[in-house]
Amino acid sequence: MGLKTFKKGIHPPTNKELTASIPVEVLPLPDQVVLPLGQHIGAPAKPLVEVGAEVATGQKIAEAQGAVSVPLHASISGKVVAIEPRPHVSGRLQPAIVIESDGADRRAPDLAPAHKVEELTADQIKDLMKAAGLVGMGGAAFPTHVKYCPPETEATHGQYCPVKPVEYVILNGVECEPYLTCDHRLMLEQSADVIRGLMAFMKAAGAPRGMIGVEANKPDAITALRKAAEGYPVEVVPLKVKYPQGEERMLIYAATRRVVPTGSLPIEVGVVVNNVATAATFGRYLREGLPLIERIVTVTGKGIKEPKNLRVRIGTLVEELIKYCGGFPEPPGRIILGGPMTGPAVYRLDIPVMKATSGVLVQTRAEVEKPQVLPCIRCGKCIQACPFNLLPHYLANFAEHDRLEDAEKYGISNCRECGSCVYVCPSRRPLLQLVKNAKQQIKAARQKD
Amino acid sequence: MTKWQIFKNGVFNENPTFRMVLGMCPTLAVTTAVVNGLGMGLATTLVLVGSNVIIALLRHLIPKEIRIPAYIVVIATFTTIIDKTMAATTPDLHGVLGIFIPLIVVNCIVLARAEAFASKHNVLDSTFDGLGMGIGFTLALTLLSFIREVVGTGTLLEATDFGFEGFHLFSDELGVKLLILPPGAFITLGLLLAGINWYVARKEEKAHE
Amino acid sequence: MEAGSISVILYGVAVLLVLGAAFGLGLAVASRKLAVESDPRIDEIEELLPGANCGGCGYPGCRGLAEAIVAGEAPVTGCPVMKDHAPIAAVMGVENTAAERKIAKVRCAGGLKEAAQRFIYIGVEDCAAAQNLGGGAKACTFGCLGLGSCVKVCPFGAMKMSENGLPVVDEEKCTGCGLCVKACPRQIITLWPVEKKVTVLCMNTDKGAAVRPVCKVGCIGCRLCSKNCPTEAIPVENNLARIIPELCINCEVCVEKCPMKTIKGEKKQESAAG
Amino acid sequence: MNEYVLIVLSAIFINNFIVARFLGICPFLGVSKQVETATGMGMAVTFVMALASGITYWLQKVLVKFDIEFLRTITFILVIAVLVQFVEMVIKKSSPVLYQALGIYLPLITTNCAVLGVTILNVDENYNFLQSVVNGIGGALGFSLLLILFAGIRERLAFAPLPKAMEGIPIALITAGLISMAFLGFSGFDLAALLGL
Amino acid sequence: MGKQEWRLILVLTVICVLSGGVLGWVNALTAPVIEEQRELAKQRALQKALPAATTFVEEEALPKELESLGLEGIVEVHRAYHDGEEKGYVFIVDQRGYAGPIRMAVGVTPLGNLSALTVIDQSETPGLGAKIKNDKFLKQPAFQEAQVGAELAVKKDRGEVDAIASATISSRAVVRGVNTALSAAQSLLEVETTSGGEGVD
Amino acid sequence: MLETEVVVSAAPHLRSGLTAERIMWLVVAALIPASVAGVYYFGWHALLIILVSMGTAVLTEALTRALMKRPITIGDGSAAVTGLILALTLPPTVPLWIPAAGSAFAIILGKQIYGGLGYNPFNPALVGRAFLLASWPTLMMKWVWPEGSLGWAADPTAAAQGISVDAVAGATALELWGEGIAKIPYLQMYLGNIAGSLGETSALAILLGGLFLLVFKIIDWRIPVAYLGSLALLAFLIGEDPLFHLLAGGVMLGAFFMATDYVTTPVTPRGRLIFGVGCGLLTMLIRKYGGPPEGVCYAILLMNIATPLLDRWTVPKQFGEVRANG
Repeated sequence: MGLKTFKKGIHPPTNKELTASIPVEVLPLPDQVVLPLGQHIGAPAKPLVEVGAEVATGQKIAEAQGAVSVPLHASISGKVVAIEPRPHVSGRLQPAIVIESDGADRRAPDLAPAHKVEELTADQIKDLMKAAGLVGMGGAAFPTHVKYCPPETEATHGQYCPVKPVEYVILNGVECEPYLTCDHRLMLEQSADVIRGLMAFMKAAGAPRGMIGVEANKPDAITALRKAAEGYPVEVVPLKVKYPQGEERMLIYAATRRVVPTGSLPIEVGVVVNNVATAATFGRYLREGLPLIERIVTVTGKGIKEPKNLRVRIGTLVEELIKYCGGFPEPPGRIILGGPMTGPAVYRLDIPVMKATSGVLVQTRAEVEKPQVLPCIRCGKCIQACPFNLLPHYLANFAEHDRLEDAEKYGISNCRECGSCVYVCPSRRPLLQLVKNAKQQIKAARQKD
Repeated sequence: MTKWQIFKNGVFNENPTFRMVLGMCPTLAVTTAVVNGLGMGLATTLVLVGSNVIIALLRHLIPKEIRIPAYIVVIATFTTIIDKTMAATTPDLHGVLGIFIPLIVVNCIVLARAEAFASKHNVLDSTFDGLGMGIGFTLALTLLSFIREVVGTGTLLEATDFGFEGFHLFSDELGVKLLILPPGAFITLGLLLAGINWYVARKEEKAHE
Repeated sequence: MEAGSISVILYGVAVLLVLGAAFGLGLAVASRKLAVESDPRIDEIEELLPGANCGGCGYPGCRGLAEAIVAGEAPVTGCPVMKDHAPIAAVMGVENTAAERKIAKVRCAGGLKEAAQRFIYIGVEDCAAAQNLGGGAKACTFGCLGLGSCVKVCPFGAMKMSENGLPVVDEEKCTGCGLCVKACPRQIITLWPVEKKVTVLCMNTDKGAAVRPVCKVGCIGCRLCSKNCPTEAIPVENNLARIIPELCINCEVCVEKCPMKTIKGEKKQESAAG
Repeated sequence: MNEYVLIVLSAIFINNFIVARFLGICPFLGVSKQVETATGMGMAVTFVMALASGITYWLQKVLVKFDIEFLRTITFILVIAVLVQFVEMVIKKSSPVLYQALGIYLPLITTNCAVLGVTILNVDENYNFLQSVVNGIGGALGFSLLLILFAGIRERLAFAPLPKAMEGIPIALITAGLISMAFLGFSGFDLAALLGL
Repeated sequence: MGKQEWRLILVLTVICVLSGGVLGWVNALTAPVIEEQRELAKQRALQKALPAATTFVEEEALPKELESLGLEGIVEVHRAYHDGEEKGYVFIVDQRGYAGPIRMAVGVTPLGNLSALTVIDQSETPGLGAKIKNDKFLKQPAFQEAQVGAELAVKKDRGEVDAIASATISSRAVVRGVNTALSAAQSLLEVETTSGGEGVD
Repeated sequence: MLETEVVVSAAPHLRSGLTAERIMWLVVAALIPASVAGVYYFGWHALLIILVSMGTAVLTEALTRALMKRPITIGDGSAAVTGLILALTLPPTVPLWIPAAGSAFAIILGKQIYGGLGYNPFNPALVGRAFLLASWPTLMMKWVWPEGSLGWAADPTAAAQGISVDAVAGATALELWGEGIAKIPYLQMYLGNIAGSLGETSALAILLGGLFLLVFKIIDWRIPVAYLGSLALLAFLIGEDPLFHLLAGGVMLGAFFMATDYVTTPVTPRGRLIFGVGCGLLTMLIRKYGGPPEGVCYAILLMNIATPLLDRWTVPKQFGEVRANG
């Protein structure tokens, strides 16, 4: 076959046919959006508006706070009705700005002007990334500009700025998560924006070459991107269909055969990876000045009447999406924000879509029968699955018995939480939950010291 | 503590084999037949009593630094006496028990009692302690060898060396021969200990309720 | 006796004489030249300690505590498990500061019957893990998660889960070591003086209106207990009643008055158990 | 040369101290909860057993010469006890690192019947000096091997939800029994043929 | 050295000396008895191996000689007489069994027939290998009919001897011992027939 | 808002369809050819042995769990597998109480005493077999040849070698080899038309099941390949016939069904290779120089002892652990 890929991994059923061929529909403007201040990794944004203020679409309503943070923009025009804790994906209440729509969708007058990549310097691009509120839209929500951190902050935040030349910017169009097709549709429908964004990223990084990794099960997207990339130093790399092909380090290995050393960032090996949606959003920002205020969300699963890909304003409540897709045909069993492998399950629908929310997956009750957890039978399937070559059953075992030192010795910190081990485990053990728990305890213990 | 309590303590509450898990080597090695277990137990009892008495006598004279060598010499003396006496009187049993007779000297029970009891108590108490511990040890060995001999070979008290054929309970073809092999020693003792743990735990629970 | 055997005896005596003298000499020299100091009190105290190595004292096992006590780093009452610290105090030559015996108290009465669930939790049977997943299934975000992490850490078998999904402390077995206190991610277990029988079994600081839908026995902050307490031992702060153990006289008036049955005394507990 | 290999292999696999001869069971059960400590104990035992085998060989010569073999038990154990105590003190004084790794196990060795056992076996087998030492080392290696393997299993058992009554010594004994059962596979093993003797 | 150290030495020395004395005395008492017991056991064994004889004379040089002929394990050779009449030989043979050496006494008549055999000492597993002591094994026809020149083997080795169930190693050791004794007898009897010329009737 | 409670659980929310229970029943399925061959060659008594062994195993499992007041686990199929494998290693002549005793011992001391599935250090079926072999050796070494299978021994060439039917009947191929008596045609051994344990004789039937497990990735190829490979190599090196040793005795069954038992063998790839090699070498050494005529059972049990340490020493290198690309 010869398709590039990484070692190990798993082959879950993709279930993408539910939505893959349906063009993206635009969700009608919601009456209200809830914009949590902490939508990204790092310090939450600081509100710039007060309750009662009138805001316009794309207006900056919260400022970045600290080095790892991004600003937040109003995704609709209207009035700020509350700044208070609201339900969040985490299950807890988190501070958010609530805007009630005036139905007009007025664009803010001070939106950035259109830019041509060729006319911008690397530093300007990095500033624009931050101004656009750009974060990794594949799920991690890591502030994009920090990946390319401007040189002037190098001294203060050196850990993000190794003085290494960047050789490749790789766009992650793998979308290895089952069910999700938002990136697939995006690559098809916005391929020009993707390439524009990628060119800007390459310039920001000073990288001579770009790559777009796409799983081979999206041939139409590959064709579209190749067509759009004609004349640019960009290679579209078809990759073998395998989970977690879209995991950053696995993608880098598949595309370049480079191994990112444990504990360091991809830039260490001269690579920066961004999601295609991030690139497309930035491409569009450069084109028409609209910051990150909307995204494509895949609403899918057996528990949804009419699965669709929707273009949604950030802050729209999940219940609106579900309503638009015809609601539940039967009482739902489990509701997952994102893909089934890494997305968190939620228990309420008044949670807003955030910058990194790629999907809403609804499983039926029949799909979530309570698994009968058996003791580990040491079959080694988790080892054969773990792309990081860890021993997941050991890690979970140590975690379960509070032997955190041993867990660290066996590389628990190297676990990227892809969930492959749990997928294959025939004893249905909650390996990843145990590992995550232990990682958190280790972190807490470190902070104490 | 009365003398009777000291004695009972050794036999039951602090039974060296079942409760304190000491002296495992002879326990496992010689319990293939009741006669052997009994012989070993009695030999050990004699050494225990003898060394306990002497050490209790000398307890104020022996300086702390040479305590261990001094105790060992005393124990070794009694061991050798028993060894020679058995060789002279019961040569066949002596032959079967073999190396484990001189090894009584390193049986943790003997040294442990010397250290923990005889060096702190008077001669009479120490005698009863030695007796209690010794009888406790003997009982444990006898029980273990009883199970191994009966289940393993279908005979009871077979001692051809003494010209005693024992009782044949069932055909030795049916005996669970594993029990008289080395693995059987470990497994039988393990199960016995587990049974006793279970019993004690249950008793405690009942007392608690 | 034959001459031969006498000579054998003499040889034997001679060999042992040489050995005994040589070893005695060697050990005598060695014990002086090679001696390494270690405080005998450490061993003495270690022997007195219970030897459960539960870590409740914060030191690595009983030996660790013994060393710390001798080094003066830990008080003679450092072991929370022992009821009588006098022997250790005697070794150290200090007077025993008699500490009041405390036991663990689970301050939540909202079991499966009383408290509402927000969702069905499937996953690791561990409270901290459940807490990380959507904040736990119990609708009350202050109450017991009911997965028994406290029961699992108890080294003395003094806790077990009731059928109603709440941990129950065996007052006899509990030593007040505090491991369960640390294990609870919602901090609802406190060490409580054993002779103070009345406690507020709730930690919910929400307003009464928010408490009622999630728990039938949650404190709604109505202050009836506070008003009726003869010794003013029950302040209500943050919508939550709290008993000050030093002031409580076990009169159980508050138990009578509490409209939610959140405050429990000894008599009530007995009737609830029966 | 092969003769010594035969002694060592035989002491490790066929007449293993633990599973076939029942010598050194107490430390086997006691110091086998972790592989690291088991390794330390194994090293300490190997050292002492080699030393004891050598010394008691000459001691036996003396005893035979004066026709006082009846003092074998007492002199052997005395030598071993004092030897162990000396080694412990010397290590403690000279190398704290070595003491931590090895020395702390030494007091346990005095009452390890494997040490006295091997010296008596050497005499019974009429081994010469080199054979005695080799037999001592072989026996100790067999002991250490089993100890370390056993510790490996017990480390795993630490995670097992054992029945309450089985915890601790009972399960250790039964596991040792099953190990011993596996070692029945070596019974009657013709090492001499394998080594071409 | 201080007073304390001297005390150490003194106490340990005194204890050792006392022990030495006591043990010497015990040894003096028991050694002859043990020797007697051993002799008695041997006599019994010899008697059992060759019931026809009453007196046994040990040939101390023979074991070495036989070993030079390649016969291993022969510890003692006894010439047996009854009323001065030669009744054959008893060989005391050691063979390695399952758990240790097995010492047996094998009697051979002047005609080269196996008279009887008995196990003197063994440490085989009780209930298993230790059954080689039993008459059921030792008195089986295969042994009783054995003759000089025969090479016995257990049934498992295509021979005629019924081995003790699941104790083949122990049984083989005994068979080896018998074979060794028979070969030894063969060479001894041959020597006699050729040199002495007495002949056998 | 939602009207009904939904499930919240940790990601991932997808599970493969392969459960432990299914694995166990697939192993049972893979053993069907060998079982059928056993019944075909040795008659209905063989079937009874299989049924008694499996039945006792399942029953014992249920009883011990009930006694310990723990959930009954017979549904996971592991007890049935243990019973079946044990039955296949027994001579087809044994009385029926033998499989019952062996299964009970295997389940209680081989497994439940350690807390049940997943925690036992030794392969329970082999624990059962070793127990039976040590306890009732005469019964456990009573062999018969399938009816009509001795035809080869009566043929002229064999007769010319002085092999009589009498000399052969009642011994396995390995025992005949040990005594240097006869060489049995490979085809006969391959088909299983020889004396031996009831499920061990037919290499063909076992290979069918083994390949099934390999194809469906139930077992790792490393262990059987390393096992059979090292056995054949050592046989060749010491001047024995490798093909004979692959076909004789219980090697095939051991390599595919016992040395691959998840619980008692290493989990790491390298550990599995070493485990397999160890089994192969020990099997051949015991066959050639050891007391017991067959070494498979002991070889695997001995390697079981080493499993925890093999796991410890063969922890694979993590992705990213090497400094990358210089």
